[in-house]
Amino acid sequence: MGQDTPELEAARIQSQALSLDLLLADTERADCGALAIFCGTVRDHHEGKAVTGLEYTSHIPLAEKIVCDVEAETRQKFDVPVCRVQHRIGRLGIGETAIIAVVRSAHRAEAFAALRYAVDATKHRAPIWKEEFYPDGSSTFVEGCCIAPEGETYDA
Amino acid sequence: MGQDTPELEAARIQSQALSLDLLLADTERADCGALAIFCGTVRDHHEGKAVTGLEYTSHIPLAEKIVCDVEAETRQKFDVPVCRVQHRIGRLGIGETAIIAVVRSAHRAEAFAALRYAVDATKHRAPIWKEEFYPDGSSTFVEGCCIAPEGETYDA
Amino acid sequence: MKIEVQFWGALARLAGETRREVVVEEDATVADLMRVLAQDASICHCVEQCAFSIGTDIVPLTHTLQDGDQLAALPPVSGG
Amino acid sequence: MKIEVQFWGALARLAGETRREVVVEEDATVADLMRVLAQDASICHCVEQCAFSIGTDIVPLTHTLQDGDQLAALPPVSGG
Repeated sequence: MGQDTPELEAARIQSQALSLDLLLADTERADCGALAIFCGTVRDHHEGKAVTGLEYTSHIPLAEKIVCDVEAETRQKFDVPVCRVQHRIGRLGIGETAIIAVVRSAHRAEAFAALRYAVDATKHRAPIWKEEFYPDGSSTFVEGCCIAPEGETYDA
Repeated sequence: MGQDTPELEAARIQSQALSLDLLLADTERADCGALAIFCGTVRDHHEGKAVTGLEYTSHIPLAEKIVCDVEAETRQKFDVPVCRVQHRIGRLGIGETAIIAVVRSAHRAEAFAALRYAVDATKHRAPIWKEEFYPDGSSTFVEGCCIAPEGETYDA
Repeated sequence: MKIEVQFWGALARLAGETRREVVVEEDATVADLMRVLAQDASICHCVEQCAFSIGTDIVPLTHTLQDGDQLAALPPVSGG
Repeated sequence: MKIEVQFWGALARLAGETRREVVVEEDATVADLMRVLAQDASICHCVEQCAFSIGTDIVPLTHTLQDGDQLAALPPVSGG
């Protein structure tokens, strides 16, 4: 598991509901005392406006590659044996899980740091777009981070 | 939920197996887009020695009070609506969960910071003691953090 | 040369389509393609913030295109 | 005065018991109790690192004891 056989693992970008239980079962390790998890769920408001749901779209092959890159970077940078990120696409209701990240390591300090890095890097780099839906039926794409090699992040 | 009715919530110090699913169900909030979780599990080694299991003992009434204090401090300090910590006591095998901490907040940055604070503070302040068991049948209490008001932490 | 550009995210909404065939000069680069796309005022601002990929590789603005290339125009991302 | 002290964690193992009755002078403080306990060489080092609680309150070394008080001696903690 982990870095040894990434090609056999579940998809990083999924249209079905994300399962934390499955991801935990898939990454179990007896040598890791620390497990840090982040779940990003759809909340009922954003910047003061009520939100009824989201739709995520993604350039899936590129997003799969970039999330795999982020996982590998995270494992190397923080020396943690396990880092996995999954992102859901399609239409999501309030409370549904959009992203799960899991880090396992021997000790907790590097687990916390690695988890934060993996989540931030996925959000900033994976080609995934979020459209917010409002009670009046309107919607808008949420402003995001420029991923052009020459570009600058204009909204984190 | 959360800070409103702490007196109705599950015990912070438990001898039964900790359930992440129950704790997540117990803390669900539509206004929180970020969920950060830490689980500390029993690992099969410590400082180069193989470990076969652990036994945690606790001054339960004092530990309950201190963990509640840590939760309240964390909510206030990081302005997060939900922070919960549970610690298991008794004999635990490899891979079993000793501590769970859950933070929910609107955004992820404060969730990460609050989670780390809550776990560190619980480990440094709650009157809980860990005895490690080794393959040869011997055991030892793990060195810890002095909690005397005048004392100093001599091992984090 | 004919280049096919896929539009993603808000760019597809602004363009009113998910792909567009664009004609560029011989030896044009990604920057040249971007300039052609930016002539459409409805997508001009968004195109300037896009990354471009071929297959699963993000390509720099200096990358030279070939006839028939298929590129994805990737506006600022907002996952999570 | 008679004070009952509960031993926790490694302290109980070192002492070979989980509670001990200790006699201290009238108006003795927690610091005085600690000095009496530290006369037992088997627990001396550990006692010096202990916090003391009465009920669910950790009490400072300056706290004045009363006859019959029950204290918990809490060695360095190692939860998690």
